Formats: sequence, structure tokens, C-alpha cells
Amino acid sequence: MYTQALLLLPLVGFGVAFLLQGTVKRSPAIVKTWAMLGFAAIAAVAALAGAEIGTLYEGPTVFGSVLTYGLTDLSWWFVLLIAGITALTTVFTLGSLRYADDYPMYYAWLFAKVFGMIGLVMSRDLLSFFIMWEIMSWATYLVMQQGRDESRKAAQGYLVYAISAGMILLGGVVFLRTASGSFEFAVITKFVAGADLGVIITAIVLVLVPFLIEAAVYPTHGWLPSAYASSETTMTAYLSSISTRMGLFGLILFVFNVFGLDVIDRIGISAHLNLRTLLLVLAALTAVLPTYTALFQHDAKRLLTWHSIGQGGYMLLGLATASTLGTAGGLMHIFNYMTYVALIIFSIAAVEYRTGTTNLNKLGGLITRQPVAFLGMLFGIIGLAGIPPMNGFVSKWFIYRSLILGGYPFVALAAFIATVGTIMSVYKLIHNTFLGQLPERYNEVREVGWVMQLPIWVLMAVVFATGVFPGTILQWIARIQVELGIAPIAYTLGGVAQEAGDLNMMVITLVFTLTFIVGAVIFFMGGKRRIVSQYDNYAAGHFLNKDVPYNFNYNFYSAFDHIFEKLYHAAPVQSTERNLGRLVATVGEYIRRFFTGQINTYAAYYVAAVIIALAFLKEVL
Amino acid sequence: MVSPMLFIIAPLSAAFIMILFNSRVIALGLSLLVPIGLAWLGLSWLPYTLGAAQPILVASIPAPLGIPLSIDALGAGMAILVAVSAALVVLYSSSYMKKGHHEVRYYTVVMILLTSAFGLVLTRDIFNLFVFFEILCISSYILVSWEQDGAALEASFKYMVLGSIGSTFLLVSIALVYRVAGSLAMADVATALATAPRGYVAFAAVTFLFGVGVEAAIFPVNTWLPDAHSSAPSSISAILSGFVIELALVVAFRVLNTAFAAVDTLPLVRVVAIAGVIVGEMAAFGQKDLKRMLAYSSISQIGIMLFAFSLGTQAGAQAGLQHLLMHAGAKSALFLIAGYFIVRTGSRLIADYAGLGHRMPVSAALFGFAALSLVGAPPLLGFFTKFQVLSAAGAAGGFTAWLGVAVILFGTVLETVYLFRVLRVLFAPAASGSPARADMDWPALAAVALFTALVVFGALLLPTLSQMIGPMADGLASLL
Amino acid sequence: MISTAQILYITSFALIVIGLYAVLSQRNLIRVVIGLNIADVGINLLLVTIGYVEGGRVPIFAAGQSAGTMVDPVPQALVLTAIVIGFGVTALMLTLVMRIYAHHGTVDASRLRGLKW
Amino acid sequence: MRKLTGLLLMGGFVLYLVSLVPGLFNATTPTALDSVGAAIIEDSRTTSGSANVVTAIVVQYRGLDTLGEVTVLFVSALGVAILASGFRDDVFRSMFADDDGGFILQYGGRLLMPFIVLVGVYIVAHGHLSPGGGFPGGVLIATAVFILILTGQSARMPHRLLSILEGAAGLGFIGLGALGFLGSELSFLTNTLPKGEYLTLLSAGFIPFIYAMVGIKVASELTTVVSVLTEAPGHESGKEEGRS
Repeated sequence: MYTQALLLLPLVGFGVAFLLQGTVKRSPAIVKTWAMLGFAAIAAVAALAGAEIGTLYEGPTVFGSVLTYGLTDLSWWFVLLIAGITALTTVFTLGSLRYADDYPMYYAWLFAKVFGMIGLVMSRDLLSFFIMWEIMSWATYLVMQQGRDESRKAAQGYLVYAISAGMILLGGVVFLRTASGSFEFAVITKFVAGADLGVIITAIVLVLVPFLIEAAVYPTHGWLPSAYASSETTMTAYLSSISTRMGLFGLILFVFNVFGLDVIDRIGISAHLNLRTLLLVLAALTAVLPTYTALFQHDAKRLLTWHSIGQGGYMLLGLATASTLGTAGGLMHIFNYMTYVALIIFSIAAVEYRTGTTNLNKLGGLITRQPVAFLGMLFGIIGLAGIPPMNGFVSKWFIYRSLILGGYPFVALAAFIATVGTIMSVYKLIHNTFLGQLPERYNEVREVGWVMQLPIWVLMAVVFATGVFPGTILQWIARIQVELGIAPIAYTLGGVAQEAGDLNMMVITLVFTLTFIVGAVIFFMGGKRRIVSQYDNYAAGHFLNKDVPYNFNYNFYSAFDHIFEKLYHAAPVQSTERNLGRLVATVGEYIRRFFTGQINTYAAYYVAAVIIALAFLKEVL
Repeated sequence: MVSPMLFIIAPLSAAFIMILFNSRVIALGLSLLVPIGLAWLGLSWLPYTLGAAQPILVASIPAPLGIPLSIDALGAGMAILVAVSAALVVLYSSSYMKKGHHEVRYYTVVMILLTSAFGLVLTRDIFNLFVFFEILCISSYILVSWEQDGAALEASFKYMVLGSIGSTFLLVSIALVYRVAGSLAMADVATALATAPRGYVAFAAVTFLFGVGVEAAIFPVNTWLPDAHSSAPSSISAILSGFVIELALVVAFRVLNTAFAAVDTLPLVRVVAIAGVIVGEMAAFGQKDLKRMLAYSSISQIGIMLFAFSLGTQAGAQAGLQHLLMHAGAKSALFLIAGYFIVRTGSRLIADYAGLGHRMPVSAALFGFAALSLVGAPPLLGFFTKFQVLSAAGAAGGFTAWLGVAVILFGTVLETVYLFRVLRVLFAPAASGSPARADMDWPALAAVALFTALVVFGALLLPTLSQMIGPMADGLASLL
Repeated sequence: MISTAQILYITSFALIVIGLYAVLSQRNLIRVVIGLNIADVGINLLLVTIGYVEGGRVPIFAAGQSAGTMVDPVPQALVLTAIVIGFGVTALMLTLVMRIYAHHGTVDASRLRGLKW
Repeated sequence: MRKLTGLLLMGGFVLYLVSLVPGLFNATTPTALDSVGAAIIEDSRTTSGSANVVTAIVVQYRGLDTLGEVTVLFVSALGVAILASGFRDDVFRSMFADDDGGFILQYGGRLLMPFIVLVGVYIVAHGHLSPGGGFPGGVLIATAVFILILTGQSARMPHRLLSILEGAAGLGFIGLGALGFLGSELSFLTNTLPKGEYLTLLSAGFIPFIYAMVGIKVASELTTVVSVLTEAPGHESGKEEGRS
């Protein structure tokens, strides 16, 4: 009942938004309100649908098999995340979106995307999974390509990756269907368990590679930064927070449920060098490299999109350990990352709404002008950097611990290195936006309206609350773990209790708060502070005035940049990707020469074809 | 029941009447009414043909002395497709073709082309097939040269030379077959060739394949296609890409698969098909001329259909026919819309269409839908047909089948990229202000919308269709 | 001992091959058309040859004449059709060559490459 | 290079021709028919009533082919007319002999014309009795016009009349064929007319009538082909001035 509604509502929303498109120019508010109500309804239904976990529904019959869908614990979790973040995003767009001129189809495509994602996580057979996967890819493309010219270009890049992924997946679907004779997950599981190693490897490669591409796991992440960064800013938040995780959902579903862990572990040279090791290595690379690439970015959105790749690496790290703690960390990190990245980007969007730019070299000092946005970003980056008491700390702690306990010290080291990079880059982010010198042109900047503040406040509360009381989230995680066939995590309200050391966030938060209070007391009691004009100041040995800008804003990490610049520009992945594109174009160019336009040549092809065909048949006879 | 001979008589008479009265109204009216009537005729015959093929007696002389004709499910289905497409293209032409510019003659030639298309579907006699094939070719030559500019003349000439080589080989094949079989009826040919020397049959089969293959645009005798389909008026491109090559393909494959069944030509056909897919997509990838790009895409789509047929299974044949239906709708729509793009901008180059989507929003949107279906985005019809082809290939198994799957998937990526490059240009921000909306004229728009509706909502028809596609697919392996 | 049929078969295929060779190798469009016509003639000869019977008579009954040995009338009917079709195509092709000449000022195939790639 | 490739390719073709179809080139001439032709020779007298078996096949047994053949001619004549109408300049005139043939040729041609037409009509009418029929007859009739043009007396052709003749003759063919729907077999192109007395002019049912239609059609189409090529549009007036 609610399950059907979950699929139906986005479709209805899409239809209405599509039809309302004609009225966009005259009254954008109508469409915005409609969309917000629609997404709120979806979120409400998503919450209610929890009652229907485990029930299977049958859809239309295609190719002689029934499309099945239904909710599991895992998919309900994802449905909640999707519905929640969409609703929040839509509320934010009520204020922020310059809708009518640049984005006439914004909400229609968004509804389509939500339909695709919800459909994807609710699919209970391979065919409907693939159909929804494709709908989601196309809708993502449509969402991305709106607006400016550069976003269309970047979206084209995404499309190439997404369609390649889709076609590989289609190959996998056809292969599994042919081999197992069915689209049903249960049949496939049984078939794979008894299949030859060659068949398993083919199936796994064909099915998992698309997920790795969609999850932007190194080295298939090339599409993500431009595509996300050039989208409309709230859409960047939306895409970074949930869209990329659909690939991860596919991985979880197929690795744990459809193929099964033991089948996955059969692939490899030894017990320690197997497919999971490969995944761990890829995940570590994904966590480290993009994080340091982020340091070089001068655009707030682009900086964060690199983090959405890197944080995906963390999630994969946790999941690939396949241990209780690791999967809990991975699954929780999906939620945590979603909340704080949305928070950060909303803050950036709030800044962009007032200043019109996200260029880190041009912003600065906005803390006095947009305090709410500052607070939002502060909460967000504390979470992103994995510092208590925000929720990012909990999941990262799980992941580190699982890596150490699972016997992956080098991977754990990589994770730590990545965290250093994260902290460095988020500091750049908040410093260049809110701290330092306020450029004169932003003197008149005000805080955004309450509609846009609302999602920021909500997310701040969530980031903090789930940080202090991770047990609220962990109870769902434990249920999902049972479903995935992993021993559920022994959670408490404040964290976990286990023999190898437990975690209680409530205590940590208490300590933190006390320390903070002590520090504040010392600060306010002891020091004499004086508020001066920003030009009555000095930095790095020289005084600041209107003509001498606070030059740390430019080349924030210039020394660091100087050391690693060469490495960054080598960017092996991008050049491989470019070369691949060039190769296809060149080969295409040569093949085109086949059509010479010369009638004698064409006639010669003709006779040659006849001769070759005759030779072929003569061989066969 | 009305005799299916009407399929041949009606459009031919219509052509003669048009030339007799030389009036635009009569020509337009007849060329709309005749296909609609024939579509109805096909529909009314379809139920009777699902069970068994219905032979048609000509001149009261049964085969082998006379010319055997027969209407089976495949024939009825193809006839309906041809008639409906033709009616829609004529509707489009009524606003697209320049008034007075040989307009009556244009419709006359279209009617002749229809005659031959129906004739090809019905005939079960290899020489009669040759005659209808020639009518089809000649009327296509004329229609391709319609614009009479340098490109059209050149394209038409190349087409004509290759077509003539094709008919040369086809006649060689027919002569060789008649020498052994002593009869021209396909059923007799099949029995006679079963005992004939294999080399002899192989030679006849290859010359037949490449003889008819010219019109069916199989690789590598399709070199005329990009020139011809891009230089013809867009309505004609839609006819040629929409059903002429498909029809020729079905006819060629059916005869090859039945009359020449004595040698197994399927591996050969499969290789040819896969080569066609990859060459077509690769060549389309770098195109700057929209219609030429669509024409190359037709080459690869034909390859996909032929690949499906060449699997030699019932599932493959069904998948191929469904894909054929999808391609007919999608490619017709794309060409027809491209025609109006050219009318509005005066250019064939994609780069000149920047921001055209704002001037022609409905047309551009329809273009997008048709393109989506062509590349097989679910839940549009194209996805289901392409999936059927792939799973039929998987079921057939073997190296070349899986190779074909890989090539089709790779081709799809390329196809998506180049078709969406067009869409990106179309919806680029308009260069100056917002120009007045100038969508297609309503008859054209109606025609295109119907084609697009087929490929967008066609998936809903699939359950109904699949009951008919089965017997139709059997038709590919039967000569009754 | 070479039979009549052998001579005719060899001749007809020789004509076809010569005609196709002309299409393959000649740049002059008129020569290409002529080549196709030569191939056409070869095929017509091939068809008639197939219907040939040793000592066969024209398949026309005359008053007071028995049937006797007649050559196969079917290929003859086919040839009749093939000739007419060949005529139609040739007429169209030559007109087109004229138009091409009027438009491009050349009948050289290698210069007629406005459409390629 | 091109010639070498051509030679190689044709050589390859011949190679495979000889190796795959060896039976063709060491065949002895058959002495008896074993094809469908033999059956038709047996059958044609009763079924068609035509003494000329080839005619019987062309018009009746394979009448559909002939209808197609007529259509080919029709459509290619139409094509030639369409293409010829596009001549904008004097190209064709300069390619085609433009000087008039002189008094003797002109009057000789005019004198000959009725006889040629008469022969043509004769050949058309006797298609079922002797070699000939609609196609050669029609061509002969067109030749009469062609001679007029060759001798430089291209009177303006009545194009409208020609196309009416084309259309009407085509419809006549179909109409005669459609008479078959009146018979019991309900079959297109059935020879329903009375067969008459064997070996006489009015025999063989509808064959002479169909051939008459074919003759009219072929004659008018060939005339169209020849005349449109000599009358480039816009040159009539100039031509007349040049003549006088």
C-alpha cells in the first residue's frame, strides 16, 4: 500500500511538474510549493512504509517474468535517506532557486530521479533493478544538465560514464539471465553458489564494475567533480549526498545478498589476496587521492565534490572489511556523510545566494554577515573531518577500528592520512569563506531568509544529535546487518559496547563540553579582547588595508601546493580517460574513411564482399 | 474478405489516376486514403494469417506455372507497418513538400514505391521479387534525387550504380537457381536446392544476399546509404530509413533462410551484421551533419536487426522484428524532425541548431524521446526490443553471439553520446533573446507525434504484440 | 568437345565480368553506365542460355505444326522483363549523368566526391 | 592501381565462380526440357489460347511481372521527366545534334512515320501469334516520333495528352486484370475473356487487349522520355527563333 504509493507519488509529481512547466514563467511559486508538498508527502509515506518491510509486490510482467518490488531493511533505510534529503533540499530551493529562467524543468527531473532511486532500492529482481538503474541514470543526467553551458558539458561527461556503466550492467543482466534462466535474486544466488569460477568472475565483473563507476570509486571517478560542481548548488548538495551512494547500494546488495560473501571470497589468489582485498585497496586509494586533490580546488563546490569521492572511499573501506564494526561504520557513514555534506553545501548555497559566487579566492570574512551559514558549515566540517562530537566521528571511529582489528594496518594508515587531508581542506573551506578579511563588496550581505535557514538548522540538529546519540541510528544499522548476514552490532544509546573497547559518545560529548566551557571561561575571564576594524590589523608581518588584501585567501596552501603540484597535474586518471576518448574518436575517424565517396571504390567493396563471403562459405562447406 | 491483391492494385491505380488528373488535391487525398485503407486491410487480414499463411491465386494459375503470392502474419504485419508509416509520412509531406514543385509526381512515385513494398512482402516467386525489387530501387533513386542539387544527384547516382550491381548479382542468382530448380517459386527452389551441389547453392546464396542486400543496407554494400538518406528530402529519408531498408532486410533474410536453406549462411550473415553495427556507430560518432549521422545510425540499427535474425532462433527472430518496429518509428520521427530543423535553419549542420530547442520546443522534445528510445532507455520501447535482442543472443550462445552483444552494448554508448550531443546543442541557451516559437506545421507535428508515441508507449503494446510477433517470426523461416 | 551451352555460359559470364570490371575501374560515369549495360547483356544471355535446348525451336505454335522440341519459354519471358527494366534504369542513369555534368561540369567519378565520410 | 585492383577482384570472382560452380562450364547442352517451361508449353494452348508461348507467359502466367515491368517503365519515364525538367542551361542542346536534318530527311521522316506506326500497331496486335507484342510494338511507335525529332522537327509534344495516355493505359491494364475478380476464382489477372479461335487475331482472350494497353503505355512513355530530353524547359521560344 505505502510501498506502491512510494513508487506512484514521484511519478504523479513528475507528471504534474511537467505539465506545470508552462506556468513556470508566470508563477514559479506554485511549482515550488507543489514540489515541496510532493516531496514532503513522499517523505511521510517513506516513514510509514516501514510497516511493510518484507512484503513483496508484483508489478507488470515483462519477458515472461514478473517485476517484483518491496522493502527490506536495507532498502527502507535508503528510501528514508532519499526521501528525507529530497524534502529538505526542496525546502531549501523554495528560497534559493532562481527557478523560472534557468531551470524550467528542475522539479520534473528531480521527481524523475527520486522515482528512479526509490524504484532502484525497492527492486527485488534483476530486471526491474536494471530498468530503475537506467531511469535513475537518465534522470541524474537530466538533473545535472540544467542551466549553464558548462553544466551541460559536464553532464555529457557523466552520461558517457553512466551509459557505459549501464551497458556493462546490461551485459551482466543478460549474462546472468542466460546462465541462470531467471531474473530473480533468489535463483541467481543459488545459481552463483554452484557455478564455475569463470562464470562467477564474469558475472561479478559485469555487475560490480558499474556500481564502482556510479559510486565514483577510484579510478572511475573522473566524471564526478565537474558534473556535480557545475550543477545548480542545491543540486550539488543533493547529488553529493545521496546520488553517488546508489552505486554503493548496488554493491552492498549484490556483494552481501545476491552473490553472497563466500562467493565473493572465492575469487582470489589466496585468503588474503582476493577480490575483497582489491576492493579495500581501491577504497583506500579513493579515500586518499581525491581528498588531497580537494586541497588544490579554488571553488567551494568543486572542493566538496572531491570529498564526496573520498568519503565514498571510507564507506567502501568499512563495508569491504565485512566485519560487524566495519559494515556498521560504512552504513552509518552513508547517513552521516549525507547529513553533513548537505549541511555544508546548503551553507555554501546560502553564501552563493547572497554573494553570487562560490570561488574561494573571492570570499572571506562572511562570519559577521551570515552567522547561520557559518554555524552550519562549522557543524558540517567538524562532521566531515571526523571530530567529536559530530556524527562523522562515530562512523570513522568504527571504520578505523574495524581496519585495525581486521588486520589491515596499511589500509588503516591510508585512512588516517586521508583524514589529515580532509581536515586541511575543510579548514581552507571555512577559512576562505567565513574567516579572514571581508571584501568590501560584501559589506551589504545579509543572512538568508528563514525558509533557507530551516534546513540548515534541521541538519545541524541531526548532525549533532546523531553524534551524541549514535544508538538512534545504530538500531537500524543492526537490523540491516542481520539482513545482510552479518552479526549485528551491539549498540547502546551512546555508541557500542564491546570487549575490545567501547565507545560512548555521551561521555565524550560531556568531556568536550566541559573542556569547552573551561576554555571559554579562561578566554573570557583572562584575556583582554578588543574588537578592531579589519583594516586595523596585521598578518604575516605587514599591515592590512583596503589596498593590501589578506593574501592567505589566495593560494591558501601555497607551500603544500608547491610540493605536490606536479603530482596533481600528472592526474593519471583524467589523462587515461581523455586518451580513451581520443582513441575512440580516432578509430571512428579511420573507420569513417571507409566511406570514401568514390563510386569505383564502392563497387570494389561490393565485389570484394562477394568474394570474401564466397571464401567464407567455401571454408564452412 | 477483400483480396490482398489490393495491396498491389490500389497504390498502383492511385499512381495512374494521379498522373491522369494531375491535381494536387486528388494526389494528396489518394495518397492519404490508400495507405490508410491498406492499413485497415492488413489489420483485417492479420487474424486470418496468424494461424496459417493464406495463399493468393494470381491469374487463376497456381504455382509453379504462375506466380505464387501469399499473405502470412509477417507479410500482414510488414504491410501494416508500411501502410501506417506511409500514411504518416504523406501527412507530413503535405506541409513539408514545396507546393507545386512536381508535387503530384512526388506522390505518384511514393505510391509506386508503396506498390513495390507490398509486392515484396507478398511475393513467393524469386523473379517477381526481382521485379518488385527493381521498382523499389528505381522509385527510391528518383526520390533520392528529388532536391536536384549537387548532393542529391551525386547520391542518387551512387545509389543507382550500386543498386544496378546488386540487381546484376540478383539476376545471376535467379538464373543459376532456375537452371537447377526449373521453377521460380520459392518453395520449389527450396526443395530443388536441397539436393543441388553445395558449392553451387553457396554461390547462388551469396549473390542473392548481396544482390538484395544493397537495398537492405547490409555491410559492406551499404556505402550508398549515408549519401542517399542524407541527401533525400527528409520525408523520403524517413521512408527509406523507416521501412524500405527494413522491408528489404526481412525479405532478403526470409528468402536466404528458406529458399537457400541448403547452405548455412547464418554465420556469414552474423559476421556481416556485427561489422555493420560497429562501422555504423563509429562513422556516426564523428558526424557534423545531422541527417548523415542518423543515416549512419540506421546502418548500425540494421546491423542489430540482422544480428538478431542471424541467431537462427525463434526468440532472435521475434526480437529482431520488435526492434525493427521500434527503429521504424524512432528513425522516421528523427528524420522527419530533422527535416523541419533544416527548413527552419537552412542548414544540415548540428552546430547551427544551437538554441533551436527554444524555438521549436515540441519538436525538440519529440526528438529527445525518439532518440531515447533509439538508444534503448527504459521504459521506452527501445529498451525492451534491444534487451530482447541481447537476451536472444545470450540464449543462442557461442562466441559470435556474445561478441555481438558486446558490440551492440558498446555501440549503444557511442549512439547515446552522439545523439545527446545533438540534444545538448538544441537546448543550448539561445544566442539572442528568445525568438518567436516556430514549431512544425500541424500535419507534420501530428505525424511525428504519432511515430514518437509508438516508440514511447510501445512497451505497453508489447504483451499484445508478442502474441502476433510469434507467428510473424515463424514467417522468417517459412515460405508458405 | 565444347558444347554450345559451354560457349554461351563462358561468354555470358565473360560479359558480366567485363561489365563489372568497367564499373570498378572506369572513372568516366558514362563508361560506368556502359559497364553496367554490358553486365546486363551478359545476364540476359545467361538467362537465354539456361533455357536453351539442343535443336530447340522458337516457342511459338504455328498452324499445322507439331510442338516438337521447343526451347524453354520462361527464361525468354524473363529476359523480356529484364531488358525493359534495364532500359528503364539506363535511361534514368544517363539522364542523371547529364544532370551531374550540367551541375558539376564533370563526369569524372573521382571528382564527384562531395559526399564522403 | 584502380585497374589492378579491379583485375584482381574480378579474377578472384572468376576463381570462385569456377571453383564453386564447376558444373556450369563443363555442361553439355540439354536435349529436353525438364523445367516448368515444358509444363507451360503443354498447358498454354488451353489456358491462354495464345500461339506464342512467350506471350502467354508474359501476359498471363507471369502477368504480375509484366505489370511490374510496365510500372518500372512508367516510373523511370517519370523520373527522366522530373530530372530533365531541372535543366537550366543549354547543356543538353549542345550535347544533342541541333541542326535540322535538311529537307529530304525531314520529309522522308514525315513520310515514313505513318508506316512505322502501322508496323508498330501490327506488332502489338499480333503479339500472341508471332514474335512481338506490346513492348517492341510500343517502342516502334515511339521510334516514329524519335525519327521526327532526329530530323530536327521536334514539334512540341502534347505532354498532357501523353501523361493522360500513360495513366489511362495503366488503369486499363489493371482494369482488364481486375476483370478476373468477376470470375469464379476471384483472382487478379485471370484471362476471363473468351479465348476465340486458336491462331486467329481475335483469340487468346485478354492478351491482345493487355498488349494494346502495354503498347500505348510504352509508346507514350518512350515518347515522353525522348521528348523531355530534347525540350529543356524555357528553351522552346529560343528554339523557335533559332529555327526561323
